[in-house]
Amino acid sequence: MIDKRFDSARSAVADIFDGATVMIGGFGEAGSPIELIHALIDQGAKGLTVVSNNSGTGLVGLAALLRAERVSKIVCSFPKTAGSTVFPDLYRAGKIELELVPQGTLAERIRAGGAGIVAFYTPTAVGTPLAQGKESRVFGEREHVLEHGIRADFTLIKGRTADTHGNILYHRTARNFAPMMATAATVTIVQAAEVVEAGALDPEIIVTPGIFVDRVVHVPSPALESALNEAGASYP
Amino acid sequence: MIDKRFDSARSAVADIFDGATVMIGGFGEAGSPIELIHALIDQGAKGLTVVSNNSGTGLVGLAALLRAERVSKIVCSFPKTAGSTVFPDLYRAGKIELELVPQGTLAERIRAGGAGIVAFYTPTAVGTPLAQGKESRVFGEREHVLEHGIRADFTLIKGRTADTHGNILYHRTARNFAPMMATAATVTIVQAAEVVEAGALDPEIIVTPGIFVDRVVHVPSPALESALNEAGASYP
Amino acid sequence: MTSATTTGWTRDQIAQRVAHDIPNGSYVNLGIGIPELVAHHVPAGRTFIYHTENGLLGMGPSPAAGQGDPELINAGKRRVTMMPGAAFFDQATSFAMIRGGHLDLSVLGALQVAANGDLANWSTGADDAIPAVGGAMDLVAGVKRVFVMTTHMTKEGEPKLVQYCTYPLTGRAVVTRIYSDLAVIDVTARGFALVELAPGINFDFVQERTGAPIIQSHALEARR
Amino acid sequence: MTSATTTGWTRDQIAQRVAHDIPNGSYVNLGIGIPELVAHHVPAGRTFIYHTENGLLGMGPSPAAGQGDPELINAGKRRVTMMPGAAFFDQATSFAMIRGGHLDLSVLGALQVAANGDLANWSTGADDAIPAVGGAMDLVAGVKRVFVMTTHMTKEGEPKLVQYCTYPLTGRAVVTRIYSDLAVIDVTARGFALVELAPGINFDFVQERTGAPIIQSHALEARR
Repeated sequence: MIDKRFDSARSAVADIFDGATVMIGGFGEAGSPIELIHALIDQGAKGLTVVSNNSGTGLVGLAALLRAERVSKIVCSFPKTAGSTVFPDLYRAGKIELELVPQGTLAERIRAGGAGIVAFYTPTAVGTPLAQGKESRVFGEREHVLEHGIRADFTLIKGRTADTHGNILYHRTARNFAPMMATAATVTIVQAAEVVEAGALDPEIIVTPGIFVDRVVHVPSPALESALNEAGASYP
Repeated sequence: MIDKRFDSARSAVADIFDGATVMIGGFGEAGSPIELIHALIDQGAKGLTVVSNNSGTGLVGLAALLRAERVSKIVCSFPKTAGSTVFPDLYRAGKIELELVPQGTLAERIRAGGAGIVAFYTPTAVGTPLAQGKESRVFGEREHVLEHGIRADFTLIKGRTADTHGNILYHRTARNFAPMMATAATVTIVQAAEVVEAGALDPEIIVTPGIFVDRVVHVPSPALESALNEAGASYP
Repeated sequence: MTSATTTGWTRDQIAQRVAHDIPNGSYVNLGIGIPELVAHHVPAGRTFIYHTENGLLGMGPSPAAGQGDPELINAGKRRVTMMPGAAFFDQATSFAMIRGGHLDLSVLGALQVAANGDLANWSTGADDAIPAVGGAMDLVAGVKRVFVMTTHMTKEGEPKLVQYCTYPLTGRAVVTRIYSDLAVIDVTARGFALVELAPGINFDFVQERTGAPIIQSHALEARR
Repeated sequence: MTSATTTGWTRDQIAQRVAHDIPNGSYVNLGIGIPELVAHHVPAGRTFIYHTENGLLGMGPSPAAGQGDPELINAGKRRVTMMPGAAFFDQATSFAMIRGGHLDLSVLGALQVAANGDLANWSTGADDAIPAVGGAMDLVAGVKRVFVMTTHMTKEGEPKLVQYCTYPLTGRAVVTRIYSDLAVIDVTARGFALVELAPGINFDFVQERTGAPIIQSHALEARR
């Protein structure tokens, strides 16, 4: 009998420690695991390194975690979405470190971390400031930069449906970084709008196999960043 | 209007040229595109380099292609399945070159070729004969070998269902190498037991998106290597 | 339109001119902003399949205002729809499409394009700017052809087509062709080369507004 | 059973002893041959999830003879079934599970195991052998713990546990623990170390049949 369900977001994030590296799924609000992030804010861990494509909008979700000054560094491809003021303010004030990574390189570095590929050569960013200080090498007359796999202590992602073994299906473009991030952390925590028994999902259509998932939290009606922001919400 | 259907296996493989590199899906008989391979035998191209996990059994499919002496080199992880006599005979006679690659490294090299990753470092095979002559490098106290992406001129794979845009679903463990091989060739040819119009497949469950597929051939009742062998078949 | 020009193509006409050059069945990634207009001008009889790097192939037009799914969005984080034959996938797969050379065309905006095809379109390098790159560097490194669609000059009247980029690069020698309000210009081994002038625009007018020499004799050949 | 031993564990008893050491909920890859027997001896109250590297997690037992699906097979190319919660995936994902350290345990056969944990299990290096490696090198490089399950000696009466492997390696210093018909033996920083003797087998009997020294004092500690 295998059952990865946790009874709450709070219990699922309880052991995230100060200084941990935490991957957080989402591209904009699509796939952002708001309830897990809010539970992490409540939990209080600080000095975190966050790996996430964006930096959140308004005063909820990822932006709220940043605003609470729990994050000392963010590894990110695009930290200035419209509606994003928290990160820019912290960054200009020197209160947060930014490692800027091209989006595809970020995805591939996370995949590599999860797949046991320690490093790889990519043509992306050659000749640009984002390749400065990186090893480069010519293969077949074309220059490539060496990029390293990334791993994390925890991953927080949002699924549409999960089963008790941790198999996950996603919703449309909310899938984005979640399948890679699920593979790249010591502990992967998923919030899912629907949780079913093992055997209820067709084995042919599972996107993230349960081996990559450690904890499943049922969040039946997940909040959306845009809806919270329109309502003027802030967290906590 | 996009329609990638070809009217026959014969027309789909017509332009495979002498000396081409051809990836062929399948793990054992599961996923082996027998009808496309037989069409390639009829077509006559020779001096091929074949990338495939196994080397076929009996006197049909991949084994028949080898037996017809069309293949000068095979890149393979396990060329000696029970029931495989064609490859061993050719190999001992010095009539075929073998590049032996660990199965996971083979999969990752094909994926890398398709994903524009020119090379990567892996811990697999360090300290073994299969790492001899390869660059190695220590990352974090552990030695890794440098492996290069593989690309091909053509890929031949078998799907369960394809649509006219080339989106593919597979059948159980017949999936194996096909999704990677589809990405790594200039021309990817799929034979599918069922072919449907674009829009008939749920966008959430597509395994190989159509961008990776060039030609779709409808093969309603694909032969199985084991059934052909039990019947004592040989091709041509 | 820039303040420095009074004639030439409108944005929609530029988009139409770009679309004219895209073969049927192409897999296309349209950058955020002005390149998105291309989708409104697909020539009759052609189908383009749009890729959005956040994880959808077969992207359709925006839904009606207030409609749509907040988790069915494009790379600009705006709601979109999907076409028959669409597929969802993760970011590693999406950028495998890009980096692996599977997309036929990327249409991008520009801050500067150099005569050798260098592109700068992600940062002015200003001290107080928040650096943000997204998928731009991956697109220019991986997509088979990169078109730039842009006003010929900045709002301040500076040329965007230059000898050397002064802004931080997105990629080196990556741009294939430039579509501006004044002209269509190829990037060739010998530098910028004219393909076509907008109606009412003459060569000298374009050359004066361009920061590097333009080869004029290329035009007839390129238009074939 | 090798011809050189007349007592000790049967193959099924070895499998039972291996299964005894696997925690509930483990993700396990069983090598082809004798390791497959482990699946028949899962202790009451425990569930193991079996991975087969050709693309299935949640592999179930063989179907009845003549039944099953020729495209639902294991790494040995034999027909299998699937359990509730199973998932199919491609080879890149399957080996990401392996190489990325997501599997808890791999149980493999052996030609030779050295005192430092080196494993040789894919080739005797004979001149006329057809080289074939499959996923063995990936498994030993990536899976968290590698158990070897083997007869203590070859059919010819040679020790399989040796000071140094003479056959081509599958991986360096990868084996965690060895289960033979005679004993359970750990691979430690100081070499082979006894964990447990099979019933009726004494230490000297095992040591005489082993090609490197075995530390005896380790046993009590390791069994805790």
